Amino acid sequence: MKEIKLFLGPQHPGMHGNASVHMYVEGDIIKRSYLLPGMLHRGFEKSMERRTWMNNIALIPRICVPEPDTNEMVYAMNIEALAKIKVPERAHWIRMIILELARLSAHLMAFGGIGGPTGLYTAMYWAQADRDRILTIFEEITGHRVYHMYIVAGGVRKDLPKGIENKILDFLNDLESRLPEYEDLVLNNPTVRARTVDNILLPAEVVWELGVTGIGMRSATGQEYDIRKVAPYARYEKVDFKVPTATYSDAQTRMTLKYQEMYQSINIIKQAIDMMPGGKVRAKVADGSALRWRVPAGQVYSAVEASRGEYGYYTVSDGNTMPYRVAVRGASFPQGLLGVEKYMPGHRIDDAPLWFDTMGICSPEIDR
Amino acid sequence: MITGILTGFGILLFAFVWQTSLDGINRKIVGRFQKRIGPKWYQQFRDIFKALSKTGVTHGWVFDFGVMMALGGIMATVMFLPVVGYSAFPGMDNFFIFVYLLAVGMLGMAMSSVGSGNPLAGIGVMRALTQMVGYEVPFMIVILGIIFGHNTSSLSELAAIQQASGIMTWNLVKMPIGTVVAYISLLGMLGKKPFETFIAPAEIASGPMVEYGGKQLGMLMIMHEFATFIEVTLFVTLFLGGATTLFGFIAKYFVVYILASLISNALARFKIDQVIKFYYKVPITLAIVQALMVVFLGWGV
Amino acid sequence: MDFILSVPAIVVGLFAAAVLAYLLTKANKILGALITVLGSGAALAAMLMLKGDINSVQSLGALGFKLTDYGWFFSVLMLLIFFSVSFFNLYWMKKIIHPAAYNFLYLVALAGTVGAFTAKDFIGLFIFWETIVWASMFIIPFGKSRNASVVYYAFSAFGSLSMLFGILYLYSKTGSFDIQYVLEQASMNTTYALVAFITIGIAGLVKIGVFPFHLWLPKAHGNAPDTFSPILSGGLVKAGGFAAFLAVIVMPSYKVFASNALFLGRELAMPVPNYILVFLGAVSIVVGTLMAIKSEDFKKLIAYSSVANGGYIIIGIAIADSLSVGGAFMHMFAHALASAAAFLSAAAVVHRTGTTKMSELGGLIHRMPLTYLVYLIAIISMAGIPPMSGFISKWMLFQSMIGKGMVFTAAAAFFGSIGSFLYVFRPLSAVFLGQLSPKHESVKEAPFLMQVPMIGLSLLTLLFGVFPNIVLRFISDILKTAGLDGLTLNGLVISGTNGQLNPSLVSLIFGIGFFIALIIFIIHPKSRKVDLMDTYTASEFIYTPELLHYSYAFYAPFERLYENAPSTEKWYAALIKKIEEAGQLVSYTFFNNKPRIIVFWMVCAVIALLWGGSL
Amino acid sequence: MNKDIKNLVADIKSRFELVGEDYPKDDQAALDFNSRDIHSVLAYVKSQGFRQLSILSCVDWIKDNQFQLVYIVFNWETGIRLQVRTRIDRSNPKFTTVTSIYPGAKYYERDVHEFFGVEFEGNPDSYKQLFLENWDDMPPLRKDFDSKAYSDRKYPVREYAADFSKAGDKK
Amino acid sequence: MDNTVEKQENIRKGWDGISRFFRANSIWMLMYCTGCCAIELPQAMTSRYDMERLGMGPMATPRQADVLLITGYLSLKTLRRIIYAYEQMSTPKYLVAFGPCTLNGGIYYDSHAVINRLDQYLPIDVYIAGCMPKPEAVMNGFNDLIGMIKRKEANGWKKYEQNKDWYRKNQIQALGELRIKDEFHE
Repeated sequence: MKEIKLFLGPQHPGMHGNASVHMYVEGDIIKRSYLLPGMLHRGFEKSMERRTWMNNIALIPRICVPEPDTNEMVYAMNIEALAKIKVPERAHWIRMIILELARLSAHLMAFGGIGGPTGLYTAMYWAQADRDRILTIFEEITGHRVYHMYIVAGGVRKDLPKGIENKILDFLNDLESRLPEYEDLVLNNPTVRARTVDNILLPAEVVWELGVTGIGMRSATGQEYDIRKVAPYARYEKVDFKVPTATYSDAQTRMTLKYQEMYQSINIIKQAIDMMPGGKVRAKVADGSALRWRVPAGQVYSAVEASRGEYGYYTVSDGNTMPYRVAVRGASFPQGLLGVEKYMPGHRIDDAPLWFDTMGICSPEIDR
Repeated sequence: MITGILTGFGILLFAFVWQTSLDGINRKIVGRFQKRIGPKWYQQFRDIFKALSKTGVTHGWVFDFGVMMALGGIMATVMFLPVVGYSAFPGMDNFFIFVYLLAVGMLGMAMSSVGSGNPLAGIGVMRALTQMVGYEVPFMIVILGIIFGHNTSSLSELAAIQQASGIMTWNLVKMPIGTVVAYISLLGMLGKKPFETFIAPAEIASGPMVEYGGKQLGMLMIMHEFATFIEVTLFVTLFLGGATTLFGFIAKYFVVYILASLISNALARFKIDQVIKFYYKVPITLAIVQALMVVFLGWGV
Repeated sequence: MDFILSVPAIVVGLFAAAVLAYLLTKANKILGALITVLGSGAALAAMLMLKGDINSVQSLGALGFKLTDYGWFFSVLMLLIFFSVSFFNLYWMKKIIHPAAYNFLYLVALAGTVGAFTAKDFIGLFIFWETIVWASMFIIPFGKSRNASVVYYAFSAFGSLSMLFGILYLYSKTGSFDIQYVLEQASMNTTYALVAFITIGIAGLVKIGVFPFHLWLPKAHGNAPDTFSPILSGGLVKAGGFAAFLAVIVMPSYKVFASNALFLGRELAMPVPNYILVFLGAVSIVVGTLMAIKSEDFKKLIAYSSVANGGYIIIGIAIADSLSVGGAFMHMFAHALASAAAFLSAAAVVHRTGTTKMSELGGLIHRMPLTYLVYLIAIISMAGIPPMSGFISKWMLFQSMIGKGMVFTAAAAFFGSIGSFLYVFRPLSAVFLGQLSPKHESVKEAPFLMQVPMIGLSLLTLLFGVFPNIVLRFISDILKTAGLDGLTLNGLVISGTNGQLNPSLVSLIFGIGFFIALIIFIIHPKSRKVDLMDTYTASEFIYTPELLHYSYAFYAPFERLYENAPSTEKWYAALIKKIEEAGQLVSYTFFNNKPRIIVFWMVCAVIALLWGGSL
Repeated sequence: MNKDIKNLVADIKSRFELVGEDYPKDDQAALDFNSRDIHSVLAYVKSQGFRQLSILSCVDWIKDNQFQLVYIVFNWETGIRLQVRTRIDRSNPKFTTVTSIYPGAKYYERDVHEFFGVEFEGNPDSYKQLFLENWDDMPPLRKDFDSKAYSDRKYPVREYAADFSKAGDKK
Repeated sequence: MDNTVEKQENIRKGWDGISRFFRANSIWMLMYCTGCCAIELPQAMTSRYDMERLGMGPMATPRQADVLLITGYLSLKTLRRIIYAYEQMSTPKYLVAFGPCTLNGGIYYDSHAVINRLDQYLPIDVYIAGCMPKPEAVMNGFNDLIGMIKRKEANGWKKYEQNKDWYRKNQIQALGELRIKDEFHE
């Protein structure tokens, strides 16, 4: 038979997360492929309907593992929109710091993650080591390294601990001085360039067809299509930052944008720490016990710019103590499912993990 | 004859102990490179013996037979190697024996892994063989120059010729282009990045090794240590003048191997056709230039 | 000298056996096939007994026979191959369209080969040469394709005509047909020598399938009846080596053309005409290797590998020192055994499964382990890996190439040698290893009588790999009578220009290594036997074995690198098209039937005659 | 409220029959349409710059015996988000695919089909299972599906011998 | 006859002792991120904790791996594949379960897609607590595993062999069929 069937995942070193790409290969060219998701399906949307508004705060970060704070943010934004709560000013700035730190950690992970598919494991080790320091900062702020449950409806759970600003700044300065090393190790590495330049293209038409967002979209269209700019939340309109863009999207471009965004995140956090006002950090959502909150009826969708693109929740409340329905838009849903089916064929099996990696696909947010 | 075979056993034992320890040290050095502490220096021994002690699976007789052929072929090759002046069969350490006897081991491993029925193993073997076409031809052309220049293909004689007057008679100095080419080929032989295509865990989940576990894996690990020993020793003997003392040998070997490993850890992996293109552009041209220089101009003889 | 045991008797006997086989096959197919076995076996036995009569001269009517030592060597090799393959005829009687004609032609071809190798004069040589060509030309269409036969004949006719031209030209100048005498005379005169060299050389090149005449090989070998492919590849192709040997060594062209040409201040290692041969050999190594890597058909792949190996033989003969010619002889011997064995195992696979498409096969090792082992030994020899005989010949050739400092030729040879790992491994992997297709679930091992020759050839390959000096001693004698130095053989050791080889020692050490590995294997815990489908699939589930069998476009990344390279196939296709057009023009003018081939060679002959006249 | 949004809604109102409207956020409008209008509405808003379908979701209004399909589209130029909503019958949930307008809807439709049982005619693969495997019950996100009961029925739970908070874990 | 069996048994025992020493200090884990707890594994592997000090490292395929890490909740789809992977592993093999989800379902106790008790389906040698376990906890768990291997207590795989029917019954009860055969898996 001409075709053979190969699997990329679920148990495969080239697969981040737990999903399976079924590839029909002829020679070494992928002829057909599709993603078999659902290995991480936990029925979040159902479980959330069974928990109170407050209980859900513990549940939602677990939807997306590398960058859980975006979940908390959109969930809080939805409740705030439904209940018409005004969030204290300081909380906005703290949220921004947290979100950008989370973006940094996710970008570091993804940027170092290129080490998996290309075999440059050193990048992976270095990046993970730096990411570890962000997690330590998170631990100090929120009490947990990965799942923070920190951004809650009405603000943030508690104020920043004293002196954390300096620690964050120290880390940022340190990271900023180290980033050029990453550039030398990864972006300017001739062997990495041999794999990534002019490889795994993502033209603008495909972006629009699939509905790809995030770095994929910005790298192809050349526009600042970033929710932080287009529909700002928190206080992104008040800080000064650039959105790196490009008009030719190959694997190298997307990696470069990721790298440049790290600088921007550092920039944003520094400004935020600088400009952050004092005051309260949490507004009351409703009276009485938090477990018996009732959120006014309504249907609202909120989205934030996660490291991989538009991350949104659609929340329906019928005025009860529990959400009536929550739908999650994973940022990598379009490229992960339709993209793999339509645009992975034609690539070589050597490039399949790289395709999966540089398209920014994260299986837990697809599966929910 | 019997003494020869016993010497061969001695070389085998030395090769195993030294290369396996060095692999452990190498893992430690790589760990430092990656900002870690790394394992103990004898970790590689533990891994090998652990693998041997496990109950693996077998996919039929060729799966086992190939492994034995691989290890047997490689051990036979090691027994021919001249190390620090010791040679099991003086005069018989012909360069071509190493190239082709090494191939027995490779063939055995390829056969066994494809015998597992896993397509990834097939792809891995395909890549390994394709890569072999890439690195072997420039390497052989350089060796042609050396053999032609010194008029002998015996490794111990080649080493002796180079030891004549210190570092200046090393082929490293006399044929620098060839040395560079051979070192690039050595990276390919050792399967170091960027020429790691046939292992490529992220792409084909470790290629030929995909189905091995238990004693078969342990034996292949031993085989890998021996193969590394042969390849690095060949380089040391052919270009760095071999060694007259154990310490000299170990020092040269260490430098060659650790340098390869460090290069490997700062680079990503090529795709297989990029490997071929790479080898057939620069190294093969340089190799031919070097060989022509030796053959027609008499430089470096 | 007893006529019963002599060369003419063998030839006549074989012709008689051919007629007998024809008649008997009409009555009983198996009986007829048995005659081919017995006839070739008897001839082999007779020829082996004739070893003491080397250099005897006999005549049969007008035809003279002289049993030279190289003639004996080639005859024995041929007879061995024919005898081995004839066992397969027993099983192929049902599959071949005209079994009677097949058996008849089979023995006629054998008689032709023996005759050609032992002919005393050129007329005999040419007649027998043509006998081979015609006999095999009629056999080839019994397989898959008539077209293959046409291609084969076209190329062969070119070679034959070239040889005929040479013979007649030399006759007109020397007045004799006697091979020895004519070549001696020719070697006195550079012009005669050049004509002899070119004409007989071309005949040899065509026969051995060296670039640019390699095209017929895969066509004919791939499409011939499965039993005849090993004959073509293992046997008849080597006749080209014989012709090349005549042209280069017997008439010592390397002495005749010896010049003091300089290149980059260094004296050339050999005369220019020999360089051309070496160049053609090197090109055919590369082309054959690349094409073999690309082949999707089991038999075509082995056929292309024959092209590459033909390149080694030609290079060996053309370098013309004792080590290289000895290597070429050894290579002919080793490759004949190995390629015949490989084709026989292909035939066994066809016998059981009915296909040679590699992508449709797979996992046959679990059903045909012996065929697998035979193929394994054959490819180890073809790839030149110890302890098989192919290693010895390649070692000798490399020694000689490096000794002469032939950088580019050696590069091609190295490429071919490493490339051979690629193409020989592919059938191993695609046909024998991997997943067993469900449709071949009930396949059985080849029948016993097929196993006999396969095992025989494998054992010989192994034997001459471990103790090559048995053959090399005889080859050394051939070299000495041909005026070259003998090989340096001490006991079990072969000495080259820059090194020594003790194949027995290598084999012994390999055996010891294997034994140690076996011990390591045995003392450790026993493995669990699992099914072939119980394999790593990234923990996903799959149930179709074919989808897990990697065989199609095996070297896809490598093939892509030269898919747009210039190809001789395309050149010939264009040429044929042009000839067809010209032929149509001619046929419109002169004939009513299709004469494209004849016209082409007529044109060639005319050109050649004009050219010859001006010499 | 955003001025652009007002103009847009007025424009849409002039073209299509609007069943209901809501403005949950400054830059967001939720518009209800009859199910027959959805395709033309989506095609129209796409031509107005809403080039991205962020998500297609479904809400199970079990009391009304209706499914509500929600198409959330986004305009990257203006930052305006629309919820285009419609209700379909719950007892025979069928709708037509919008993949011709938003190709990216293909897998969202499969998702909705899998979790709610809404069939999308014209989407060739919509009937295939995607996230679940060997699912043997009603589509799980319907309101009448009790996941706890399903879980208890199917997966054994750990029984604790004692009240672990007081007695501690007995070894 | 009996004598040789006894001899073999003795050899096997002696061999066992030696091999346990190696096994304890060379644990290869299967690269299988079954759930969210896997996100802390890279941290445990990198500079701060450096798992390789314990001789642990990731391995590509189940055949080579010694330990299967169940990093968190298991959806049915994953459980099916985990069982397949576990059965493909070479013995002795160990199983380390992360987080409360493997213990009692954890936060997903009421989910329709996530199993509640992993020990019903596979034998577990070590549980590591925490949602998700911090790298310290992970390292500690591995240290425990090493201790257990040394003390001959990590016998989950033997338990699995002995009680295969019971495990099989539970697996089939949850999964319907052990190996899925549908249009995606031809």
